[in-house]
Amino acid sequence: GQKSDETAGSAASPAGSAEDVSEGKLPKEIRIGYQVSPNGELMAKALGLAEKKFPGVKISWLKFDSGRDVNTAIASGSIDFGLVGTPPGASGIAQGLPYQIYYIHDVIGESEALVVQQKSGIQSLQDLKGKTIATTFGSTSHFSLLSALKQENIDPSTIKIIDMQAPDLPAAWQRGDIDGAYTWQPVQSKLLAAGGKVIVTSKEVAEKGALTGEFGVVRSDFIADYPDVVKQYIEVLDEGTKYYRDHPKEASEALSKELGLTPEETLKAMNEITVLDASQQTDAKYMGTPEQPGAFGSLLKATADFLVEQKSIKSAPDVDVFQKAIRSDLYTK
Amino acid sequence: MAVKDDIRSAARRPAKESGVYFAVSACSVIAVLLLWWTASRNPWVNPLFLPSPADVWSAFADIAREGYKGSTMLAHIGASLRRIFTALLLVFVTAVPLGILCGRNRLIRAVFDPFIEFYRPLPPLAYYSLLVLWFGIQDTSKVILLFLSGFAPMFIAAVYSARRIPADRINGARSLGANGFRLYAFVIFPSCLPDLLTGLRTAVGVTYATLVAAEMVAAVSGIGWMVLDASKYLRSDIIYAAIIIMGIIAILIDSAIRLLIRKVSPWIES
Amino acid sequence: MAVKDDIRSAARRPAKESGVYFAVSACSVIAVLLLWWTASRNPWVNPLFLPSPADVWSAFADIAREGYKGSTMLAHIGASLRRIFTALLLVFVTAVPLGILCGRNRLIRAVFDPFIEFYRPLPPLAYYSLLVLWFGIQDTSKVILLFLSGFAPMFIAAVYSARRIPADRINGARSLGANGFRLYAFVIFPSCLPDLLTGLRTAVGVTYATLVAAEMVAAVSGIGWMVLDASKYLRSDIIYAAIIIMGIIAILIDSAIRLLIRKVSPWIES
Amino acid sequence: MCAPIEAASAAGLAEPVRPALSAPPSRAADTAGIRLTDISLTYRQGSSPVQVLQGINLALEPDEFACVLGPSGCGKSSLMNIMAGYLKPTGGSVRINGSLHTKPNPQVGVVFQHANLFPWLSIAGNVAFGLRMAGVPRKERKRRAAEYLALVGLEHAAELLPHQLSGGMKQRAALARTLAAEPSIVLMDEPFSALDALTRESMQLHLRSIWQRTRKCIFFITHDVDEALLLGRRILVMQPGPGRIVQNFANPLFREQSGASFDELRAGKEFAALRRQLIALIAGDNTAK
Amino acid sequence: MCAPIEAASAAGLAEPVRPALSAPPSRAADTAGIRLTDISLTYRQGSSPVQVLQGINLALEPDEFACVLGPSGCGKSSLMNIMAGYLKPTGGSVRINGSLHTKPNPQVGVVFQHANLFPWLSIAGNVAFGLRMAGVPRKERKRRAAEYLALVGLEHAAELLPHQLSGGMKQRAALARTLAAEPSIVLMDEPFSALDALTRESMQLHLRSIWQRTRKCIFFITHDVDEALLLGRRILVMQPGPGRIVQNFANPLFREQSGASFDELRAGKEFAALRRQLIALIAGDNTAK
Ligand SMILES: Nc1ncnc2c1ncn2[C@@H]1O[C@H](COP(=O)(O)OP(=O)(O)OP(=O)(O)O)[C@@H](O)[C@H]1O
Ligand SMILES: Nc1ncnc2c1ncn2[C@@H]1O[C@H](COP(=O)(O)OP(=O)(O)OP(=O)(O)O)[C@@H](O)[C@H]1O
Ligand SMILES: [Mg+2]
Ligand SMILES: [Mg+2]
Repeated sequence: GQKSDETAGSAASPAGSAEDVSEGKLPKEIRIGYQVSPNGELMAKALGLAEKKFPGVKISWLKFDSGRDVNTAIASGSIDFGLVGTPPGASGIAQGLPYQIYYIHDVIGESEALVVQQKSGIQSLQDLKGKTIATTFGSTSHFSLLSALKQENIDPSTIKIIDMQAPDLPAAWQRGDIDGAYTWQPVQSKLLAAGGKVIVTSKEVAEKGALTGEFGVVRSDFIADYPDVVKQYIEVLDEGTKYYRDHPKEASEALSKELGLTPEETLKAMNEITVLDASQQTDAKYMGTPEQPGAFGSLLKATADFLVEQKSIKSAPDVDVFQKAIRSDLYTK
Repeated sequence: MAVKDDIRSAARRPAKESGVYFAVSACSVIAVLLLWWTASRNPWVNPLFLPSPADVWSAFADIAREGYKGSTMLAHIGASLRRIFTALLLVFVTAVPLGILCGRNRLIRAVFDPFIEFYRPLPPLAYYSLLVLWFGIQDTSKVILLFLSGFAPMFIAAVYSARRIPADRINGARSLGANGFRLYAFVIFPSCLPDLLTGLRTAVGVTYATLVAAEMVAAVSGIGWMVLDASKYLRSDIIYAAIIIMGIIAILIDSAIRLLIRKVSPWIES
Repeated sequence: MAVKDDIRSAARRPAKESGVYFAVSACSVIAVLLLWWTASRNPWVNPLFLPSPADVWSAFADIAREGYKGSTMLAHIGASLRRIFTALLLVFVTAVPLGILCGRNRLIRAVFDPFIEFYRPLPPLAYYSLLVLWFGIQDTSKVILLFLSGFAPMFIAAVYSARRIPADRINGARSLGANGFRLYAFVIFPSCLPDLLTGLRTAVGVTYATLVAAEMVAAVSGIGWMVLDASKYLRSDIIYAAIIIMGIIAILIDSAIRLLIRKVSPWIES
Repeated sequence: MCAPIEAASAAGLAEPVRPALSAPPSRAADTAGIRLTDISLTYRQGSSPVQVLQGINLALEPDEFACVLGPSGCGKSSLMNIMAGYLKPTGGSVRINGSLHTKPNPQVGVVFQHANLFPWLSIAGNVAFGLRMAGVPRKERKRRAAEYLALVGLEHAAELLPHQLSGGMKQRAALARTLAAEPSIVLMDEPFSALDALTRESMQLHLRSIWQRTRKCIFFITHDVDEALLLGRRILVMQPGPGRIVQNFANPLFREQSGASFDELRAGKEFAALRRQLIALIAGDNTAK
Repeated sequence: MCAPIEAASAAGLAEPVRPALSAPPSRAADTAGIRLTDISLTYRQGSSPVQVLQGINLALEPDEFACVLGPSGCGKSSLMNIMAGYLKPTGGSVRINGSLHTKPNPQVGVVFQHANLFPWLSIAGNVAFGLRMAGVPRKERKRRAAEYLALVGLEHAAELLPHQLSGGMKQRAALARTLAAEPSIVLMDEPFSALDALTRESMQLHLRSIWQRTRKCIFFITHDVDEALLLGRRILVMQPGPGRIVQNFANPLFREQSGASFDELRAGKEFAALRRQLIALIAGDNTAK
């Protein structure tokens, strides 16, 4: 199902609808779909930076639990900005969802990991055979888990991999229903505290070639109508990221409420991911420039191919479809 | 030879006896509460699994006083009820006329029947993601989900009630000069009304049962969302409190409709 | 003066006419399919929102041939049906005796009534996380969720059916020497059976409607999980295919129960 | 007027089945009253059609009180449904006061076996229903409803709901409702058969006195031979296979001014003889036993 | 045996209300048949108790056929329910064949207004039900059920389900079912009142001939004075407020060998007179009008 962004976008009901594109025009409302992930966007939300940047514009923050819901919301035209992980993002672009990538928020490091029960006796990925491992299907963790298995040449069908939402994990863990879980913060910390042990982290998986991260997408119609607003929002995120890096202590306190963790735990979680500021976006490792596309496009292509292999999506388009969705041009002055 | 006309007394329920049964019910509720209390004091019961009644009460008091995540308790309840009642209103104004028409005319019924029969048993969650795709994440898709869940029972009640109007009643009305729209307005609709209200009870039940599902995607308000959010953080005390609130609201709504039924159709024993 | 005994012919339905209505229904289904087909060919309709019938068919064929994520289609259907039927079996063996007892004895009813009335309207998703806490993520909690959703309608049908047995029938049976257990086994239970089966129909419906919710947590099989999983990747074609499969299964189950009702109680017009 | 058939006065009534009259009674003007011409009716039962009525000819005067007897299933109700306009006959025509009658119409009132009142309307509201449909203003409606309630002796029950009434009261209210629409013809399908014996007798008295006052044309179906003999000025007997009118005679027991009470009528020798013969006829013996 | 009260033979029947008999009839052995002593019954209606029966004394011989008349609500059904053991009297006792009777019991058979058959059992199965409860082996059961089906003329319908039968057939099956349990007493509460007039008459004939053959003690409640006069060997009249037996007399029209047909009975002068008086009595006039 290939579709150009234009045709797909017009089917969605546009909210900040298009008249003619004029410089500096502002929408009435900006709807931001965020996820609770300790990065610059959450920081910006906690500090109210967007509200400051766009006085007179209504800023609606809508919380999402998964990239799947963000995809659905953008497809239905319900939000303008969204944050997705690489697998749902790749699948969204592959399926022609009407959005484009304007920002890479973070690269996942140790914040996602395979945690197993100490008493289960699992020492390595090879010991997983016949065990029950939970993860959230379609998420970055799911992708990393399957990638890790592939890297070690383990047949996933020898393991009982079950689909659970992260918040449901601690209870199943306590009851001993699962031997392990590949998941993110804050749940990961809870599992570790309850007798867990890390087997492999997304950082290690990424080093072997299966990088995961979270990036921002913007509805195609919206960026067509308000390219300046997107640029200004990038500034907001940059500001948030800078504060996040420069004032980790204050940042952890501000974020701890959203995350539902203590400031100390928050700080730990913050250290486990790599957040990117605006200047890093055009790095060859990430977006690259319009002339010299970075590695992110091929990463998404590889992720999409993997999803095809998993039979989650029907087909993956060529890499230039992904490249086209990456709006590195926003960063060229 | 005079036959005495007996004007039957409408109510003949023994009022005293029902008091006994009420007492028994009250006792059994108290017994279960006591059991709960004892069990939750037992050290080997994980408070995560079974918070004590005191915990639940304090969670409730907390929510009532300070609200839950940005809205007061009444606002949460109000958000849910607004969604439910909007959906029910839509259900009533669409399912009732369509159902009555289908009940009176087999051809029209034959047109709509296959779709109703097909979608009726579908789990609402199965098509919820399609609704969100089509109607967005705002209240629209939530209300439509609730509407769809309530439509089928209301429609079926309307069809059934229109079908079971005795032929004699319709014929009698026609012989008294009623026909066309006036037959529907003055005879068929009032004949159906008690059944329609009973159908409404069912529809409310089904809609209510779908509430939590409807508040699953992108909500930040509503009592259903509260349960889901609390369960994300394993706040059993809040889950219990919210469940109890939900149960009480449901019983209140149901009693209200029952009262309405009794008021509207005093000749029906319910 | 001989009065002719008329042995009424059991079936007097005009068979021909129903053919006409069937044809009308078929036409309206075909019309909607055509509309779907035309709409989905329209360039401005996003296939994500409305995949073409051909896409849905090929998704269906694909699943039928190669299965979905590790299990064959039949295995998915089987997993769901196994959960549903286990739950319904449990419902039948518990709700029916308890309901009949409560129907015959107001004291017993007074003991159980408040709990049933309270939990009946609760959305199953509201307490699902508690069930998962208590019973784990395996099939147990799924079956219990389905059981709880089906229990209330079955129980209520049993109470109602036991209450509405005509007093004369019970009295007559007692005068013929039936009492105690034999009264229940030979008179009360068979009297209730048609209503119980109708209640079973409702219970199946409610249970089925809860299926997707039940397969939300920690499942990797089941037709409900398939819908959820497909909606994660916005695979509308699979969602449609799975919904159609679900609808057909539901209609088949319902028809089977209706057939059973007609078989068991030929004297009831349904 | 159709002369009482010879047999009716003695025991020979049921002997030769007389064909139904094919010429209208002489006294009735061609236009007034009911006139059925060659009515036939065929039901489709499953795949095979069943002839329920055949060649029914009947003319009733505008002030007739005709009681219809016949075994169950002989088509009495079907015939009445045709006269009321609920059912289209397969053949033949119905004329009411000269004009063709095809749809239900306030000209032709109907009273059913079950009172069939609208349970959501008060008794007064029920009685006024036909007037409301006819667009009579509220005040006038009220006045006339009260009048008809008085006629059936239900003044005191005007504000009650139907479910608060006994069976006999309900049936009287139904009668008032039908009469209030001022039909020229009243069709009644076993109106008293759901009542107990005592109430029934009192209703019969009521009906007779109402007829004496209003002089409507009444077509009264009953299973009860006594009832037919006590009430009818004319008696019709139907037989099935296919349903047709096999007897149509003036009731010799009928007294215009009802000098005789029902008990006196019952006690007469003629009553017993007629009763026996009618029962035999209905039971299907064409020869009296 | 209780002599027919003087008034019964002529017009004076209803004049002085005779108190119910307080001594048992002389011919009945103290032990056989039914004996009610000082039965009273109070219902709680809402908060206030309502006395429905008071001081009922009655003795019926083992081969009695007693018809009970009385206005609606006078307590006929309540009395029967007490005799059947369905209802505990507030005071007094019921003795059946000498022993105290408190619970329903195959000794006392009951036939209801609606045939009340078990719809899931075949007619034969229904008739054999009592025998099955008594533990009679299957083969014997079958034989005896067939016997009783023959008694009511339903041999050909044995394998049908109740819903396939007409009203009259159902009621006969119900009678067979009750008789098959071989009770010594049969209580019947308006068993024919839901039937149409013709079926009803045929059922009355059936019942009379069955009684003549089996000679059970029958307690037969009816609303229909004709029915009581045609069937009863003894006639009881009840009146309400509180319910009591105000007349208890041997039916002067009763003929042991039923030489006279119902029609002959009906035609007699005595019949009309008795009928009129009973109706007046039931309608609440203690003096004949
Ligand atoms: N809707 C129908 N479809 C097919 N046959 C019908 C229908 N209604 C009535 N009949 C048949 O037509 C015949 C006449 O029925 P009808 O009700 O007119 O008889 P009836 O004389 O009123 O009987 P009863 O005295 O029992 O009321 C019966 O054999 C009946 O089975
Ligand atoms: N369960 C009950 N509770 C309270 N009052 C009752 C109950 N059953 C009957 N009654 C009252 O007892 C009185 C006698 O009722 P019963 O049914 O015995 O009369 P009946 O003579 O059989 O009347 P019918 O001829 O209408 O059958 C009536 O006034 C009735 O209202
Ligand atoms: Mg009829
Ligand atoms: Mg009674």
